[in-house]
Amino acid sequence: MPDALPPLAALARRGPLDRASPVPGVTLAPPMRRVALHGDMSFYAGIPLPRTPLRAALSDETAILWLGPEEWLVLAPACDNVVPGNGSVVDVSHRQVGLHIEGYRAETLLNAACPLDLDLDAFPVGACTRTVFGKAQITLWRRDAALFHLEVARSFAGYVHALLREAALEFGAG
Amino acid sequence: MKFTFDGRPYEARRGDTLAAALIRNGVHLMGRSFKYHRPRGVLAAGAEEPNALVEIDRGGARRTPNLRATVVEVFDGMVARSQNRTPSLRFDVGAVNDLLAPFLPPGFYYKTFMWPIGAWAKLYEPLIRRAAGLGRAPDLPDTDRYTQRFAHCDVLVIGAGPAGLAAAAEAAAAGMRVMLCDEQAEFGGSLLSDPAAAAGLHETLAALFANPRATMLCRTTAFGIYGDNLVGLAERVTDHLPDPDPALPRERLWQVRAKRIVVAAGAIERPLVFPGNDRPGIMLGDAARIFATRYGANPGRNAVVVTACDTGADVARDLAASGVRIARVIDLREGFRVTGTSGRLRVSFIGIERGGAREKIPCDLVAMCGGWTPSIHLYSQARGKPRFDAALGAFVPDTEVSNLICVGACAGDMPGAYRAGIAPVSSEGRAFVDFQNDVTAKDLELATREGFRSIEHVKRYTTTGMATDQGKTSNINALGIVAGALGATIPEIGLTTFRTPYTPVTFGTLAGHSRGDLFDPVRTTPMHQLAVAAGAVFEDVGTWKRARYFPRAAEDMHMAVARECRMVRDSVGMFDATTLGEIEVVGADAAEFMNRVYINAWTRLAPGRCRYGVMLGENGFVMDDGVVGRLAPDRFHVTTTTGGAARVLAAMEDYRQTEWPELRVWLTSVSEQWAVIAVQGPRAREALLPLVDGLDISAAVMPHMSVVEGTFLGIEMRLFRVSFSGEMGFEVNVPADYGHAAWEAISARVGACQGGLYGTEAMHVLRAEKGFIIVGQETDGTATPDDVGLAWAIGKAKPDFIGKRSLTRSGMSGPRRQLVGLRTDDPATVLEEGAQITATTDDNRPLGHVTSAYGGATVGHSIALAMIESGRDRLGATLQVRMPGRAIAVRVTAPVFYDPEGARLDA
Amino acid sequence: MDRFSLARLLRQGFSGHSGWGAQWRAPEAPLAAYDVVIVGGGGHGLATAYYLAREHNIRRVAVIERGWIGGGNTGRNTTIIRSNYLMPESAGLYDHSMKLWRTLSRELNYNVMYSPRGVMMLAHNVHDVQVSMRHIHANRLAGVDNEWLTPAQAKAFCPPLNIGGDLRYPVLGAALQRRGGTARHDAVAWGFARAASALGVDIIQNCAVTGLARDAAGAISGVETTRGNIATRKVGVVAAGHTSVVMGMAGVRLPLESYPLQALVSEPVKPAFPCVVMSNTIHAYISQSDKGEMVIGAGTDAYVSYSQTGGLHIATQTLDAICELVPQFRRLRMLRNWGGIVDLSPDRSPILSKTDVPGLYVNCGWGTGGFKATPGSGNLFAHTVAHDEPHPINAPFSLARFDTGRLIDEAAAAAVAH
Amino acid sequence: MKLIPCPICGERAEIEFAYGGQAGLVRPPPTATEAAWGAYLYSRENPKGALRERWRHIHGCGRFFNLTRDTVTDKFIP
Ligand SMILES: Cc1cc2nc3c(=O)[nH]c(=O)nc-3n(C[C@H](O)[C@H](O)[C@H](O)COP(=O)(O)OP(=O)(O)OC[C@H]3O[C@@H](n4cnc5c(N)ncnc54)[C@H](O)[C@@H]3O)c2cc1C
Ligand SMILES: NC(=O)c1ccc[n+]([C@@H]2O[C@H](COP(=O)([O-])OP(=O)(O)OC[C@H]3O[C@@H](n4cnc5c(N)ncnc54)[C@H](O)[C@@H]3O)[C@@H](O)[C@H]2O)c1
Ligand SMILES: Cc1cc2nc3c(=O)[nH]c(=O)nc-3n(C[C@H](O)[C@H](O)[C@H](O)COP(=O)(O)O)c2cc1C
Ligand SMILES: [Zn+2]
Repeated sequence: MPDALPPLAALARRGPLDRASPVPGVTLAPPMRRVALHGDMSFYAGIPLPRTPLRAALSDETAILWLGPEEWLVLAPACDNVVPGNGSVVDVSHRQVGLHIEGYRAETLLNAACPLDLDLDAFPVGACTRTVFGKAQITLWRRDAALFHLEVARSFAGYVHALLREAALEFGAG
Repeated sequence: MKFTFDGRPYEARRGDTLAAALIRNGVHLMGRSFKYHRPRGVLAAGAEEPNALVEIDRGGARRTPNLRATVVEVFDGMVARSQNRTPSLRFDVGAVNDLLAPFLPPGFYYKTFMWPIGAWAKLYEPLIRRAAGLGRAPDLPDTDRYTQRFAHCDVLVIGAGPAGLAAAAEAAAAGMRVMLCDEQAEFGGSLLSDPAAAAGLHETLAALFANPRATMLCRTTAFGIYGDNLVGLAERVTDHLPDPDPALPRERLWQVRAKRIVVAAGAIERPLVFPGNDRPGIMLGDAARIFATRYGANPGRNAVVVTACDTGADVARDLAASGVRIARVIDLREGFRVTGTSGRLRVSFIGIERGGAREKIPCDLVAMCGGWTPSIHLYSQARGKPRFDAALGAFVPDTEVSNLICVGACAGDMPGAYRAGIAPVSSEGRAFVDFQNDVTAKDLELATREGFRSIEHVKRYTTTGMATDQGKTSNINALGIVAGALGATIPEIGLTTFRTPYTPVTFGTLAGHSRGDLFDPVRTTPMHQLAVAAGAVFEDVGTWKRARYFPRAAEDMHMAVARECRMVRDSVGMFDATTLGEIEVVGADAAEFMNRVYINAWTRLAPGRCRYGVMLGENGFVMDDGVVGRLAPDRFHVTTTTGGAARVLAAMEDYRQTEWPELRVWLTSVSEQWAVIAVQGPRAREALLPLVDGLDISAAVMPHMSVVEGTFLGIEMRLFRVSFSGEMGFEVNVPADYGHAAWEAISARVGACQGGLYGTEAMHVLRAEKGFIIVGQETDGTATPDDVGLAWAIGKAKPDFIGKRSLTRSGMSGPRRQLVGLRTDDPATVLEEGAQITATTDDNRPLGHVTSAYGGATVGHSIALAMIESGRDRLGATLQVRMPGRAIAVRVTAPVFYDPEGARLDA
Repeated sequence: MDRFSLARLLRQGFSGHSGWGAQWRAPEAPLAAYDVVIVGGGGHGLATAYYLAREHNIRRVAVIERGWIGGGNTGRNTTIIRSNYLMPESAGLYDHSMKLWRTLSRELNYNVMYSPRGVMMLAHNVHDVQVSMRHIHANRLAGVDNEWLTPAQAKAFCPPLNIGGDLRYPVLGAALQRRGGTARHDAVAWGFARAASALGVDIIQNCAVTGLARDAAGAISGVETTRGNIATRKVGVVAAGHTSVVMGMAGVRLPLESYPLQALVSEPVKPAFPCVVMSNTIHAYISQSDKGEMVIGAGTDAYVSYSQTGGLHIATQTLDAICELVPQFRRLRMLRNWGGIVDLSPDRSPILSKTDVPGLYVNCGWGTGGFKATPGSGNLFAHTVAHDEPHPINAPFSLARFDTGRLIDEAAAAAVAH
Repeated sequence: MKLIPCPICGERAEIEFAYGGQAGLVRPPPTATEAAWGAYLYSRENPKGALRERWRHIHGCGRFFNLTRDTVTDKFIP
């Protein structure tokens, strides 16, 4: 047997956007624990699941996004473990990439390819939903009046990022 | 500002349209008509212009044909050219068509050019094509950018004339989210040619611009109203700038969802139909007024105003105030008739007649005031049904359209002066109705005589209203003439359909951002960069990029693939299988759900074991396949094909929600969660062993078709013992962010075992040697499991599964195409995929086709798979693969060419 | 029928075109009875009537058209003509039509502007190449022309085409059918109408069929229309997107769904695109008409509809693809965008068939691709109606196939539209 | 592009949805006759007028739901 190899965790994780050049107003969310929940559940890790459609619940560092009836997405610190529960609990931490879209042009930037009405009245702070951005499906959560958290499947991340870059060009990006 | 037109330099004022600038410079000849190449000047001052179409050349790829001189804004240094003329606008050889006009009536091409057969396409058609066509298409890939944006508002106001401005101001004052768009460069509409209105206009606009809830878009055409109050706007962002910032798009598409739409699009003036009404210098009254008052460009020195309503007097007054001499105002309501005009490149006389008295009046400008047609285009697109207003001589909005109102002139709301009815037509001589397409009143009458009585037929036979202006100035006159010819009323004849776009919209604008890699997402795996570094040649599979092979110096694909195959058979190869779809099926009823979805039986599959699953459509044909691992009694890890991933998940979810809602089972796509690295070959275990943190992966503990959860250098891992190559093999699943590192770690180990990377092409060869099918290659949506030799996979005891009933339909019996192998006499002959197979060389009935064919890297001869009618009954028979000019004899074999007992899988 | 010719055109030119008469007779109302009533005055219906009169000598025929002839999909399509279908049944059907196109102008004495400028179907990935090659081999064996072009050959055949590296999906080659091309849609309807009318067929426009009458035995006995009842023992329904509605009048439910399909044209320009190019993978269909417009086919909307319009997103997706393939056309402009209603069958193959109702025949399911079949379809359907039995070429295109499962699944086999 | 009223999320753009065809088809048991099975596979209502149909908010809450739509006006009928 060869010598013990270094544990992989010590090696760098590589996300699909690690080498993408920055877009003003768009930053990469840090790695996190993502858990897909399905089924008739009330709590995850002791946190009550939001029952109002299209709303996220925030508890300390953990956000739980209502995605559909009996369906939630947990966004928690990367170090958190997956907690089993009723229904289906699946770790999808690496399935997606998070982007923060921030600033007074955030809505305009998103509306370059997202058909949602992002006016504060129509999509208030705390609102979350799956929707589309160009040809990609995304999950959008408004964390603040001028801060959106966008989740996208990792193989679509490059596309979404490039499209944001293209849309941001006229605001002085590039 | 300086610009050139057909190479000659001119000066323009800020705010000029090209038409205004040319007129101020005394240029009235601006274009040639479509069919007869007749000399033409402007007819109108806005987007409805049919005649003055020009090409603007901004250098390189940025050349645009067919732009309206009345809309193009001049910038310093602009290069404009006329079109549809050879060699010049003044002397156009195409004008010979005008001499031939008597022989070119509507539809002349339907009546001749039929002899000899084939001559149409070779001889006549090219001639006709060259003569037609207006401008020259751009010939270099466009270098400009285009963007798009979705927007929402409470009120979208289309048109910023007095009516639109009032509506916008009111809505803004009420605190609503307002958008106001106007296709012109400035807001104001008809107010812009009314100096008295300037102050009030300024004030209204200032308030709107100051309102943060108001979005003001000039140079923005509302081109279409679509379902549920979606309005398409095309904004021209930089075409008017001499030197645009490259970061700015040329144009922007807005898709606006408005709670309410206010259409305030105004009205369009109608020309009068009289002989010779098309010469340069003959234009709409309002256009003449706009050039004179708004642009300070008098369109003539000596004008005759011909009118059918009271606005003629206003036009005469305003022209006179601008210094134009008014030779005469001829009010058609007083019994006058225009008998003709003269002047080759500009009008010089107009002839009139009343009560037999004829007169020729010298002039260089004829202003036509034929009444006004409300712009009901958008209202009609929104499915409003207009009604005919005889006093106006036009259609006006009638039925209600939910959440849409028309206001101002486009609603027919015009003072009495504008009311004209439809003016009488003199159809003697050549009186033009559709100016661009050269349709005359006589042409329309002829069409009705030839039996084209529906207005839609008349339109298509004569092409009236089909030009780039879509008949904005001509349709209503055409309607009047056809009604007259048929002795019917205008409402009986009816309108042709108003379609999008209101004015033409650039393809680039509609395509928006979409270009190159933004046309469709380019999906890559976490190991993509490593494949690039290893020199991979990629192929597109769906939206994914997959490494096809890894050529070394001087290797072509064939050599590289042969080497990669041998490597897998002899030692070990690694392959990126990340793109396969993966679904976690979880819940107490997971096994039951799987039983219903797949043809296989799942109940007895033990946790830790895998099975090859086949999924059908309800039509009984193979839809997808993949290995399924049971992780726990209530948890399956399902894999699908790369291309089928989304489709399979959607189909499963459909059944789960709508067919079997009682089942406690849920589906989670984990395709992107896992990086999947296949390690295949006799030394696969040896390569992996040091990496799996002491996991026992011996054959005894981890036999073929098993799965365990463990760690890979400390990282969570799902390890499958599966093989698509025919060799002992594993598939390492690690969380995607670790794919890159895991690949490097495995790569080092594989290298140490004399192995290396292989791509999809080698994967295809290896599996074909084993007779494994690829869904979409062996199957094509018409193959049952039995056809491709998978009947064994059907869970015989199961009462039902998707597609089961279809397998016993009567049409499924009889001789079916079945999967077999083919061998050629010459082991080096590789058959062609898709080639057809017959029984003998003189029988052309196809028995089937070659689905896969390869050199057969390890079996020592070429191999092929084929779907052949009753193929399994033909084992050993000789058939013919039919190639151009020859046939290749092949022997039908079993589809498995390598290790038929499967001994190597169990190693 | 007055013959059309150059000489006559010249003569009329000198006399102010006063001598042209109606191109087809337009009876104000139908007669009380006909031997055959054709429901639907599109190209297929008119062709059926023409061949009934011409080849089967059945001249007491009425074509009943709800609106104006040729106003359905015949007047709305992108006019692509080709016959390089995969299944032998389909290739046989479409090639039958292709042969008729060649001489159709002469036969009808109406220039339908059949222009065999070549139809090129692009392959963008390995799977496309495999599918194309399978078509090419199958067609060659069946005697239908279809050839493979390398990317460079494709570019040479159609110089404006972008085949290169900046394309999201580069062109890996193309299948070319040289006999494929286009024809003038309107002329096809009018030419058949004129020729049929001359043989005695009555073409009744602005007359909608509102009911199908059956006798005690259940057989067809007549049709009810907005212009009164007509007695007849044979009805051929050729109503494209409205077939389900008409057949529903006889209680026959068909495996059809009607979807809006869009097309659009650009402003006309001088000749810039020499052939027809189709890409099924990225959904783009383009050719240039004789007048100069680029004629572009878009996709269907997602849902069943009779609205003859469609969503903006469908048109934009199509133009995305066109701008990829021909990036210089980004600066061209869309002039008009419209929709038709296409009748999609489950296997995307047509139905030319008798029905369970004696005397009731149906010709439908042409979906997105029946213009090319107009002469052949009329010819075979006329045979079917006249003989109460399908012609061998259209025998496989029966209604029964949906019960037995013996489909002619072009769609599944190749995912090819138009 | 239509607005589709998702019963859960409200009106959303058509591009977020997948169409599911005629609603209310009952999947016959495997013992169904050939004609009944053929009808289930292929026979569709295709009315010019009210159609009960399925939609899935695939890029939203994920749910299937049924609506009635007038296929001539494309308006949903409550
Ligand atoms: C946008 C578009 C693009 C297309 N592109 C192509 C292409 O490139 N190549 C190709 O080969 N095919 C193409 N097609 C398909 C092709 O247009 C059709 O398959 C073909 O034209 C059908 O002809 P038809 O005569 O059967 O139908 P239609 O021309 O639609 O005729 C049916 C007629 O029946 C009438 N009717 C309906 N109900 C009644 C009633 N109750 N009473 C009386 N009359 C009635 C209708 O008014 C209509 O005139 C395209 C279709 C569309 C919409
Ligand atoms: N020129 C006319 O329209 C006209 C005709 C008759 C009477 N009037 C008088 O003017 C007043 C009416 O003014 P109004 O506001 O109804 O018309 P208007 O002509 O003043 O304004 C209409 C505006 O709509 C714009 N427009 C038209 N279609 C558009 C589209 N699709 N997208 C974007 N912009 C578009 C035009 O550029 C124009 O600026 C009344 O007092 C009436 O008596 C005007
Ligand atoms: C091949 C073809 C070419 C066409 N070219 C033109 C054109 O040059 N100008 C135009 O206005 N319409 C053109 N049309 C579209 C018709 O005007 C019309 O939109 C179509 O027949 C559908 O009818 P509708 O819009 O009246 O519903 C063309 C249609 C076809 C099928
Ligand atoms: Zn929803």
